[in-house]
Amino acid sequence: MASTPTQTPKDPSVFEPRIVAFLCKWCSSAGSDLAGVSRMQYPSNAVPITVMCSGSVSPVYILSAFNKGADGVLVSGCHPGDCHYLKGNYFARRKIFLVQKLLSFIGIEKDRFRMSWVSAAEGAKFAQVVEEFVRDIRTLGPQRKLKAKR
Amino acid sequence: MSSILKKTDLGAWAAALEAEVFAPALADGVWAYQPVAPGANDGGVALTHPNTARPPKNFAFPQREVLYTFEQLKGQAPKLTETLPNPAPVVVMGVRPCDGRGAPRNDMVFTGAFDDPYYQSRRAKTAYVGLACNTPPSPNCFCKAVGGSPSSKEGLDVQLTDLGDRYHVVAVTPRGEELIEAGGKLFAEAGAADEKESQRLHSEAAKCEQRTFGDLAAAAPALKKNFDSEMWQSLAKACIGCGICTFLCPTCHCFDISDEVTGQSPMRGERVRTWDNCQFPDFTMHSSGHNPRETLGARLRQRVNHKFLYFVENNGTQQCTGCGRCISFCPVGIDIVAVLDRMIQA
Amino acid sequence: MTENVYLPKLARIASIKDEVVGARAIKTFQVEFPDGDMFEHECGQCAMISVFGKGEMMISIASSPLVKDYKQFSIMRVGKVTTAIHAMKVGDVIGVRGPYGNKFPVNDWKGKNLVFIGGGCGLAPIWPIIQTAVAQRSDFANITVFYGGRSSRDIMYRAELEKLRGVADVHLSVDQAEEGWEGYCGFVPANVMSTGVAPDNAIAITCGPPIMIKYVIQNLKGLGFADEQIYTTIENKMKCGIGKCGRCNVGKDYVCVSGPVYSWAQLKDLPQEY
Amino acid sequence: MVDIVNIRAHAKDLLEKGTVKMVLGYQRGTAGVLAEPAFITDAGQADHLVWDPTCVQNLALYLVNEKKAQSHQRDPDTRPIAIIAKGCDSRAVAVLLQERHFERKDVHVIGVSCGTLGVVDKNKLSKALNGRVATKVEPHGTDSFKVTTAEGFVDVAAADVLADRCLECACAYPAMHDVVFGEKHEDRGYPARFTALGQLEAKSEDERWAYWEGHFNRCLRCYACRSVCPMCYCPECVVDSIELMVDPTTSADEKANRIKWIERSAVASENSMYHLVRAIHLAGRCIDCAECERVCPVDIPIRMLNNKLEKEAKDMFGYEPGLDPELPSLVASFRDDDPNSFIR
Amino acid sequence: MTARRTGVFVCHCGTNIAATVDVKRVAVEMGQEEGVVFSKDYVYMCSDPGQSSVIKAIQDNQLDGVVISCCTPTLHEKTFRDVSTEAGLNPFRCEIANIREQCAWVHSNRDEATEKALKITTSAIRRVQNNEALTPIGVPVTRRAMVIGGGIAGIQASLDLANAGLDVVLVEKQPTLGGHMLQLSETFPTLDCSQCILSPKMVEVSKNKKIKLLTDAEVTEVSGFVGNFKVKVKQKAQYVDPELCKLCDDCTHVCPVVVPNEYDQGLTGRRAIFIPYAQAIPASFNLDEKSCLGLNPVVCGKCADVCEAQAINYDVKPKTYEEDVGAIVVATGFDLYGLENMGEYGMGKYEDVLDGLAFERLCSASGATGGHVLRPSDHKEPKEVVFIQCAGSRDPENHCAYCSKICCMYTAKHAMLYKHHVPDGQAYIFYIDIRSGGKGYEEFVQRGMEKDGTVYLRGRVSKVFEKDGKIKVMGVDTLAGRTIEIDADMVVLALAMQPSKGTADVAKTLKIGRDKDGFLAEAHPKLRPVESVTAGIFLAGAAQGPKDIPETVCQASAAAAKVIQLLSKEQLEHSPAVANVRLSHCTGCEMCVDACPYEAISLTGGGKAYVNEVLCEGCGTCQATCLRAAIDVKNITQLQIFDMINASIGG
Ligand SMILES: Cc1cc2nc3c(=O)[nH]c(=O)nc-3n(C[C@H](O)[C@H](O)[C@H](O)COP(=O)(O)OP(=O)(O)OC[C@H]3O[C@@H](n4cnc5c(N)ncnc54)[C@H](O)[C@@H]3O)c2cc1C
Ligand SMILES: Cc1cc2nc3c(=O)[nH]c(=O)nc-3n(C[C@H](O)[C@H](O)[C@H](O)COP(=O)(O)OP(=O)(O)OC[C@H]3O[C@@H](n4cnc5c(N)ncnc54)[C@H](O)[C@@H]3O)c2cc1C
Ligand code: SF4
Ligand code: SF4
Ligand code: SF4
Ligand code: SF4
Ligand code: SF4
Ligand code: SF4
Repeated sequence: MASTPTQTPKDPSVFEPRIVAFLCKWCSSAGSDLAGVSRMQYPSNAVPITVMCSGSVSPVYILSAFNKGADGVLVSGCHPGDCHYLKGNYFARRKIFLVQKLLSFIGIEKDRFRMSWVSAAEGAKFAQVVEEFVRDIRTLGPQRKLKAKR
Repeated sequence: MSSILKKTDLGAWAAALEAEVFAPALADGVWAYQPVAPGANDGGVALTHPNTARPPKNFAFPQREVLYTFEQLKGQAPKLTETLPNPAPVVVMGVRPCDGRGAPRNDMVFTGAFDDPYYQSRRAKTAYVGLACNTPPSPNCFCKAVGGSPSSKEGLDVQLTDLGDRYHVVAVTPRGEELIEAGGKLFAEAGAADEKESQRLHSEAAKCEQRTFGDLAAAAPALKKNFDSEMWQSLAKACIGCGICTFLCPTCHCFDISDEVTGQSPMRGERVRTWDNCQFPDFTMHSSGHNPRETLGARLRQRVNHKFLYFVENNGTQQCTGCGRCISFCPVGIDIVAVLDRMIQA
Repeated sequence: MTENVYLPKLARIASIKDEVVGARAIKTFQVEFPDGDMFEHECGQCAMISVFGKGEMMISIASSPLVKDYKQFSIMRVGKVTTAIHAMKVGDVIGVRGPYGNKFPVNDWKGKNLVFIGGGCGLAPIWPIIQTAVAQRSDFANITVFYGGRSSRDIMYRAELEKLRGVADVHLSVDQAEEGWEGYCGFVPANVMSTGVAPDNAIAITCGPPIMIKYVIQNLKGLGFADEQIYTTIENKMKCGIGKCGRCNVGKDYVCVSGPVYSWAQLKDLPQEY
Repeated sequence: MVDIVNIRAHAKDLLEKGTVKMVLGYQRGTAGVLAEPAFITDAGQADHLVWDPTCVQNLALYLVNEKKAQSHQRDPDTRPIAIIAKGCDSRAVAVLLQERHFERKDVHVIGVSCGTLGVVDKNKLSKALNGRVATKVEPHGTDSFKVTTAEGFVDVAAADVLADRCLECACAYPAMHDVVFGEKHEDRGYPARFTALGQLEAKSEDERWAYWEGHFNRCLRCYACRSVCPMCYCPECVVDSIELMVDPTTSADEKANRIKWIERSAVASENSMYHLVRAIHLAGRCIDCAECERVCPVDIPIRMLNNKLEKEAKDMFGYEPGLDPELPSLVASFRDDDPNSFIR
Repeated sequence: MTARRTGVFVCHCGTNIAATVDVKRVAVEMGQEEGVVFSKDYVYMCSDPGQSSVIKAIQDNQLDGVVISCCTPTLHEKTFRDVSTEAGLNPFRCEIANIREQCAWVHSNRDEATEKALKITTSAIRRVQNNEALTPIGVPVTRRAMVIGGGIAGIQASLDLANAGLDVVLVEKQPTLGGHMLQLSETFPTLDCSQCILSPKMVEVSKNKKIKLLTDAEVTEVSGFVGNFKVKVKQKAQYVDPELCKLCDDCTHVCPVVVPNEYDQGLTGRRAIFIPYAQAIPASFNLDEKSCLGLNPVVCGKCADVCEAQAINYDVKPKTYEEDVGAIVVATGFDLYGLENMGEYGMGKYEDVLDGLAFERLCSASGATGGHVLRPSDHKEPKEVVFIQCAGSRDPENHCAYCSKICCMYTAKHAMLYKHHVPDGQAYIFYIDIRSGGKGYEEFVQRGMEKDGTVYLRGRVSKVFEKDGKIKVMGVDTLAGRTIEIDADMVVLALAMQPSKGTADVAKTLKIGRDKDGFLAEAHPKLRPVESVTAGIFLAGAAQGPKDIPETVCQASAAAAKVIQLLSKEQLEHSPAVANVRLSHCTGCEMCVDACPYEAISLTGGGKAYVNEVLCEGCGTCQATCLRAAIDVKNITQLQIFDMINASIGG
């Protein structure tokens, strides 16, 4: 059950990463809804953007999110074979693999960019993915490499 | 009066200057003006460079200049904050004569009916210590053809001439004198022999073989005459419209002004001025899609005419100093000397 | 240090009027300068208008220099900044710097017949002269205005033009025949031709789409106008407005400084880069 | 050995018969030792053509430009264009065919084999000559060049002055051609493909960032790397989103709604964005002609970015660009067994 | 022009949202956003007064876009889009910001949750401000249906459809209708004879004028879209003309070829010319071209010689039919998990280790042994038979992870049937659990234990091997905690059910999805269990997952009802949120064409991409593939995503 909301002000010394999470509508967004219905608790750092399919996530979105100051970017879609659109996630997998390799090649920490498969049934997995991602990024600290310096 | 500076004392001089000092250094395979670390000793600065890839124009005219910032809360008037630069003094060492001549030409652009406060506040703090060319640093040098010379002092504050183990140093401007003064004992008075040697090198260099396109005075009329010539299209046929030629030119000054939004709530951002380029297709394109300089030929013509016709008409001198960068770096070998040659002959 | 030429003054939009609606919408904005620190301008001059966060654009000042409490701009929605300003409301604040460019030598035209020939958005740059001439009606001889739009819905300053009929000879036209339209049907240059204007003691001022200007000039020449009697304005893309950014030049001339006003005598010798 | 005389004769023949409207090739230039592009439309000019190790450019770019120009012409000459293509260049033509930029019949590929050599790197050459200026470079045997300078002839080992890409080239013999000059050499005896890349990959994350940050910082955003690339033919590049509009019919809304993925300021963040987007957009399309790297006035090792993705595509997806114009593109295809383990 | 008058409505959802998110602050701060002219919070936005207040606000403020910040769009997107329509606002100008499931319910720190709610809502505002007003695309309908698979599922669906007055094309791969049900002897839980209840239905199909039956046929190509499919069906050469065949059986007597009879699970042989079952529909002999010697070059020709009806013609060619249909029911059924996979139980190695279907054939009166249960190896009556349940099921490590659902029941049935055939025999059943949910099912199992003395042993079989003419079964009884050894005469494996062979191809041809086990995937496991992910294609029977006959029939009728519902409309509505090409940017590279999962894109003569809006499902794969930003899905364009990214990062 939902725990009673806390009012504790944020501890400014704790680094709160800013994460953009692209969730496909049919699996991962539905999975996150399930996490909600099950009142699973996870950190609030990842702001979801629901897209139709993980296959619609253009590499440019990911790069742009980093450019605009995201500390981490998550792309989550249906498991292979489960794509609502049959194979959108296979295209996504290929593209995202390349983006990940590229980012890591220029020296962006690998853990800042993650892809996961979360089905509509995997509320707990969604919560866990976010939890772990936020934890990993907390240890990495703010992303300054690609962020526009202003 | 002139003086002598031992080459090994160059670093010490740099350190003695109350300014940020830059000198050409090879970094990642590219000759570029790099900050001279404070306290750099003899090894730190050595003026052994060919001409740098980028000219020193950015010291007064950086590629990006924030003109002001703005911020606007919803329902309120925007607030503007002027961001005039107030830089520390800068001394740029090792400026080649052609690049030296770039400075006064840029001054002409950024002063006049409308003074440009950004340029001027940087320019006022920038001093150029030039290095005369004993031999042409590039096979595409043509300073002589455009009224310069390997030992031109135009635009410089101090001129150095390489005498082997030492430099012959001449103050060109009062600021130059100050700089030499700041070096104090590092400078010795030049003897007659040194002065003579320096002169000999200058006149030797003046005889060097360089590229040329014939009579400079013929260029402007030829360009005027050939404005509608078919030749422009064929000369520009290989051009890829990249703009290297103008970005690297010491005198090209075209820029763009645009807004870069840095935050949404409240809306805030910067109005920035950035280098722009007459070779880019969007440079002159109107909103309607109409483009007065639509073709590569028209854009090549603009570049050449700007330097050898319009600038002459407006300012009485060419806007090219013969550094040869646009030739050496053009990916496809478009060659302003050859272009002028063709135009003059046509 | 002199005043920073890049820094605009802030101005408040005092009124907005829809001139033309649809795909090529035109709106007229009257703007006030809060601390009364408005600049003076001359007929034909322009100003750089900023919508912060979007950018700057050069716009003709469409009010007469005699008007001292606001400046007027008529702006067609064509791109980024124009779209942004079209979305603004009365009370919103924009930036204005200027005035830029040369001017129509209106003082030299005292006592002459003035023929204005405009099309589309091209009424804006010549409107200040019309307003000035009307305000100082006795200084000028006949005033004739030709103006046309694609259709009657594209005619800007409609009400003002109607009002003008008392003091000037107004010939409105639409490109294509249209129900209820009593004026001329056809293009502006043809209207000029069919109505006919005498070149004697006259100055013709034309502004509009490039193609219209071309034919108007051709026709005016046909009617016997000398090159010196024909004036127009040219518009090239501009970023600085002060002759530095390097893109608006036509030959050696930076239009933002030496233009936008040209007599045909001057213009015909310049390269065709506009 | 490729004898230019044969190429000239072939070009002349094509032009005389009118089977092609133009021969894209190389000619001597005035700007330096590198050959410059030649656009030969007249059989009489075929003798201007040269072929030597200074013919560095990938002329496929001009096929693209010609096609673009044609689309604006009312009554275009639709005869094919002949192009002199090295191995790498011919792969560029193949990618352009794959992307339906033009059809096979629109181009007549005059393949030239680089044999055991390749083209020179201008910077390496000037280094090897120690300040002397080359005026001519000719092949000399199978592993060196004869370089002419004002001071006389110098023999330079090919390995010292060949362009990086040539040192690792796996396609020195043009796979796709209508005619081909020169022979095929299986073993060229240079380092394996991606050797240089491997050295960079071996560095630590922080070292790699330091490396790239330094390079990206320096970028002028002149876009020469893009302008020279035959694959960068998009009507509007992400970096143009600042202002360029592509078409007089573009509506006000479209212009007003242009996405500013990248700001105009040439600062590290925006420059990185530019280079990363470009690299991703060239994944599976870049054929490693290395033109982008060659033209960069500030020597940014752009090729490495493309190389990285090329290698990943090859290793992980078995994909090599420019070999089969009929295959769907790298990112427009997938295999069920593409790597999955990187996903959580 | 972009939307400029946006309204924001923040829901408390009682305390569901309000307890964690400061909804008042969200409403106030959103009121400050660019373009937002109205913003309020309310305790239950979806309640009647809540909805009315949205309508009123839209009308009073001439809102041209609204964002409802509430629960997941799955719940109330439709509600609020209807509300918008009612208020005169295009429904596509309404977006939901999910601040309940994705925010309030999963966070507990009020400040953090509020911050996130602000970002989620801003993101939705930015999106809605660039949403186009769209109208659904109307598509005309072909009032005809196709059913693929002629098992009981396909038969039932076809009959339901035909009886509703629709024309039906029924495509069956085998020479006869009936599917696996025709192989069964008696069926649980009533033990009525399978063929007796199936045959009348098969006959009904053959008699129904509305049904066009194509046996020996397979679907090779499907194009088009819901309401308007074009299907190519390829039928094998019909060497025996069913119209002429008199079922005299003269031909089989002269045929020199004998091959195992797959319809008897290989327990018997058949000729190259044969009839699968006596009840086959179409009622005709068949020539199996793989084993016939008479085809090309003619070396045999015996059967044609004896056929008095002259029904046999070796020269006929396969036929291709092109059928226009508005909807498709896929009922391609199941196959048993391959014998070859069950080596550990001696399957395929020992003749007397059988699968369930073979056992059905042994029990069936029309089967291999004329209804006597005999060992295949020596035709002796087996006295001790071991049945092993979950053979291949529920074993994620080695075999199938899922439960095949019906094996508990049919094994109980088998034990029972066995006892009826061999009253002095003993049946043992190894099981993990007994799953007997269903009307009368548990009673059925109990009856087997009590009346027929079936011995249930809970545990896994560890080893099966032949020794001295017996099959030794070693196992553990986990309840008693002892090892068990049985010298059996016969072992019957309740093999897992898996999608029939070729399901993958069918799914590919039809562009419908499969689940992780290869069964055809339903659009929603609970709410849309008979729809595939592709509009207009429905699922029935064991092809969608293991099920027994009653369930199969249920689903078949349900699928038929869906089709009837679909085809009862004059026009279909297709979502207008489809891909849209910016012609100025498209270079015709065809990358989107290759990537589109629905083959919705083609290239026009002018070399530009063209989207068939009716085929496009709006997935956006093309959008992410096109390098030139030339293709965008409406209302989730790159510009909108860009704005949403910015909003999500904040600042
Ligand atoms: C002297 C002069 C007077 C003008 N007077 C008027 C007027 O009274 N009313 C009116 O509606 N328009 C006028 N224009 C045109 C107006 O400047 C452009 O329509 C406007 O800049 C388009 O801006 P945008 O951001 O909407 O278009 P975009 O296509 O988004 O343009 C981007 C940027 O390009 C520049 N630009 C593009 N086209 C032009 C152009 N033709 N001229 C100058 N800069 C351009 C601007 O800096 C603009 O911000 C005038 C132009 C000039 C040169
Ligand atoms: C041993 C055993 C005993 C059983 N006993 C019982 C019982 O007692 N009671 C009970 O309720 N259930 C029982 N069942 C379950 C029952 O058999 C199924 O529920 C039922 O057969 C499912 O019917 P169906 O039409 O979905 O599939 P199927 O019977 O498999 O029919 C599918 C049909 O589709 C055809 N087909 C396949 N692919 C194609 C294609 N590509 N194109 C055209 N046609 C194609 C096949 O040839 C077949 O005719 C038993 C199952 C087994 C294995
Ligand atoms: S002339 Fe050369 S450097 Fe200049 S734009 Fe053209 S190709 Fe680039
Ligand atoms: S035009 Fe070329 S040669 Fe002249 S100054 Fe500029 S870069 Fe140097
Ligand atoms: S060529 Fe070099 S400097 Fe120019 S944009 Fe490319 S990387 Fe940057
Ligand atoms: S990216 Fe560089 S190497 Fe690759 S094809 Fe383009 S120019 Fe050649
Ligand atoms: S991928 Fe883009 S450019 Fe290529 S055909 Fe499709 S829409 Fe056109
Ligand atoms: S959005 Fe694109 S890829 Fe997806 S179905 Fe539509 S056209 Fe095909």
